[in-house]
Amino acid sequence: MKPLSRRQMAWRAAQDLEDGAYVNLGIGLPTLCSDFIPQGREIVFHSENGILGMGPAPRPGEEDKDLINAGKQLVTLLPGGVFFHHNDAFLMIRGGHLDVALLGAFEVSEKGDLANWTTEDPNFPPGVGGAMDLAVGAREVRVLVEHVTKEGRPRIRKHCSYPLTAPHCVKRVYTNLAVLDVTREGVVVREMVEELDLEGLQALTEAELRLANDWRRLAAPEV
Amino acid sequence: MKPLSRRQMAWRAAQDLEDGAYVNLGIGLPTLCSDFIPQGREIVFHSENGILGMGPAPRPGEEDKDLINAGKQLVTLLPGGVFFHHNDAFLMIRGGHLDVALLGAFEVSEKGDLANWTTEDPNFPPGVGGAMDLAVGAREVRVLVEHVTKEGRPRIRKHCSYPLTAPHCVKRVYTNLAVLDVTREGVVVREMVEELDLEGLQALTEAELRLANDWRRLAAPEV
Amino acid sequence: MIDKRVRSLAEAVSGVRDGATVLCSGFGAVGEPVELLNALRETGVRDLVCVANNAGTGDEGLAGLIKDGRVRKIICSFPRTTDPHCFEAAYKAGKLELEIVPQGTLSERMRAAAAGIGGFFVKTAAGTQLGEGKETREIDGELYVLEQPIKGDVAFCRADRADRWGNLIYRKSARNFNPVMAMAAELTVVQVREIVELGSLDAETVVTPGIFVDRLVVV
Amino acid sequence: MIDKRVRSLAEAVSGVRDGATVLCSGFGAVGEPVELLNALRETGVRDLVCVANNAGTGDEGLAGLIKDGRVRKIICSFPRTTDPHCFEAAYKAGKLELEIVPQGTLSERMRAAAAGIGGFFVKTAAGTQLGEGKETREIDGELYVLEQPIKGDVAFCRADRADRWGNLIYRKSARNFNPVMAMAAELTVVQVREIVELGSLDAETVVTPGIFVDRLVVV
Repeated sequence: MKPLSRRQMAWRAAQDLEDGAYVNLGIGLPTLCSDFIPQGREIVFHSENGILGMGPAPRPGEEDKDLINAGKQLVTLLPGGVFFHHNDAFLMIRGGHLDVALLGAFEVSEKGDLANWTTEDPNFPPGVGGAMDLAVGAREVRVLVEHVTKEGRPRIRKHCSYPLTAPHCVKRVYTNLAVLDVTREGVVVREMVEELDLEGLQALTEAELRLANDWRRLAAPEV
Repeated sequence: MKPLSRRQMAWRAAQDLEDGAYVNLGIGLPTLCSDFIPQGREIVFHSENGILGMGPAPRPGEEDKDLINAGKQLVTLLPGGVFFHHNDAFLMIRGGHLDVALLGAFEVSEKGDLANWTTEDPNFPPGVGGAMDLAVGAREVRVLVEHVTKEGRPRIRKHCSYPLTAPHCVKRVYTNLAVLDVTREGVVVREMVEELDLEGLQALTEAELRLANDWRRLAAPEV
Repeated sequence: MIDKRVRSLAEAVSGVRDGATVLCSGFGAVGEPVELLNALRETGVRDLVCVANNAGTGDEGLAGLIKDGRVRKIICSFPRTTDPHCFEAAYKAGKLELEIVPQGTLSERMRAAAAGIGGFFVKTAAGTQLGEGKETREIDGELYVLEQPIKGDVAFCRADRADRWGNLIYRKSARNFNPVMAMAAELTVVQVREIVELGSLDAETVVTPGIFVDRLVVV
Repeated sequence: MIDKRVRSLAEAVSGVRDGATVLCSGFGAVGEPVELLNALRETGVRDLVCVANNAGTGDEGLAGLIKDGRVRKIICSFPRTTDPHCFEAAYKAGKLELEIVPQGTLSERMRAAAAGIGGFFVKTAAGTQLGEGKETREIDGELYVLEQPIKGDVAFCRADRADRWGNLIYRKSARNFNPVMAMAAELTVVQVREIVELGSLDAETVVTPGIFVDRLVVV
């Protein structure tokens, strides 16, 4: 069995972003997705700090310190991109105007509950940023996350053990091992990497899994 | 006794607009005030349809059909004037950002209740416009109105007989006979026209009047 | 590729169902998408609930829809604007339901729908006839009423310039209700004077970002 | 004559009382009015409640106020931004109260104060720890929480260009919280790169109308 690399995970999630979609990429791994948009698709990336039509990182010498993304990395603006203030940025999020929010997570439950804002580590002050707004506001919330923690603890659980970001919001989860849909009938496996079977995936997952009739192998090019 | 003309009434109300004030002038008589701002004062006029820094009517040949005031008359924009959308226009009104709203009225009560939006005439469909927003939102609400109706009915009353625009909002009333303040102790006469005494004014007023110790004669130049 | 341009007014107004809630922008005739509303009239759609500041001027646009009996109810702040004869005739004949909403509340209720706000408390209309029947609450010693969002099935708007992504720029006081209505409907259709090359509108000065816009037609 | 320009940073920050609620704009360091906040630190004011997206970066601006123990409480969405050592030290030492508010709710609560809204219902934080203790309501089958306005005694903002009336234009993503904070305080103080002749800013493209601004200082 060969898990996807982080860049391959981002590649896989990027394939599902449709032409013309308005998308917010969460800080960290999701941000990588913008590198892997299939040719010919126009995706409009939204940033909480007041940008639609965000482009890639600037080339050396073209950096502008007033042009950053929500992760505070320098970015660029595409033709057609626009600036607005924070309140309008969150009106877009909370009012259901974004097609997709692709977020990181600590845990996802079988009901689609999302926990991605605090581990309640007393040494680590909490911070929520725009996570709760994105989780309740985007038309579709997808999660991009490694299937288990570094310690091997499953992230897809019956119930989240960490405080929730929002209940019942996640529709799809991309991991380094599988693509999973959260449905009314529970968590459905759509794709699994080569040499992994349902039993093997279930052993790494706390939530009960069902295999889709039309499930496929999860594969990604070297990226 | 010589009542003020409508233009003189507007002149009198205009004298109380302070340098630097943000002011909304209601449709009709209050709109005239902008013609009588004392020299040297900069007043920023606000219009509900998204203008700050509204100027006078355009000169012939300089009309722009996209530049109108709340009364749908053609206007101009002063240097420093700006455009914004309706929602921001009413945020300014409702959020307490306007210094003064100078409004017309059907009736004002001795408690400062304002009735200026409907007479409930069944032949005349009602319309409120921005009146209720201005009445609750401006820091100070002043009224500019003839002292009695054409039929001789007092407009300054113990209680309004028409439906309220807002309770307890009017601070000052300019009429063609007097300048009156609505205070916790009732309606106080600040100014009266020549040859009118308290008794004479009281006869034209339903609310009980008190004469301010420092009351003066209300006079206006020919304008 | 994102291209929100459609080829005709007929295409622009297609798909509006009978009984739809229609946000009709403009302040009187200024900023009113007259040609879109004329085209809507030609579709034969009926029983509309129209949300607008006024109830139409002259015989075209919203006034024309009212004249033809297509509007079941109008939600507005001030029905009688310049030349309101279509409204007055329908209203007097008892053929048009009228709901008066204070202008700021009208605008804010649409913004609430646009912003995912389920309700909000305001002082406007508290203690008046227009506040009757609404939930009230005393906040810091003042009376507030709870207002509900108004969401459109469709919004018809008018702008000056646009690009194919639907970014919009308005002209002077013709901006008025256009930005808030454009945000507050399932489907937003905009008539514009001109569509310019993508990237030629200044990113700092776009008023309505294209995310709120579904269809553009040049008139 | 309206002239909101003041001659010095000291004059710009004068009059802020101990215990004041201070809206500090910026998203991390971008759009942060660093020089104003440095000048505020020099006034010796203390027990501040600061509202900001983050809890300061480096040793200047908001971070400097925290470092000097001038901030009693910070209300923010995400305290740790780039180089948050001043915040971390104060927080770990138990010298700084922290209230976490979702970023959109933080922004909307300030807008509510600016717009005369006494409270509003949103889905954000419903059913989570951050929604605990808040009034909830089911609206159309979904759970909402009631949020309260946040009003500043003073707001410190940063813009690119201004005129003497206080009209403001920003630069790229440095706009962020500046427009909403500028509207939401009793006193709004803005540092700008440049003040231009009245009438030379385009009336269509001013982002913050001068009505919201009290003092301007060029930095």
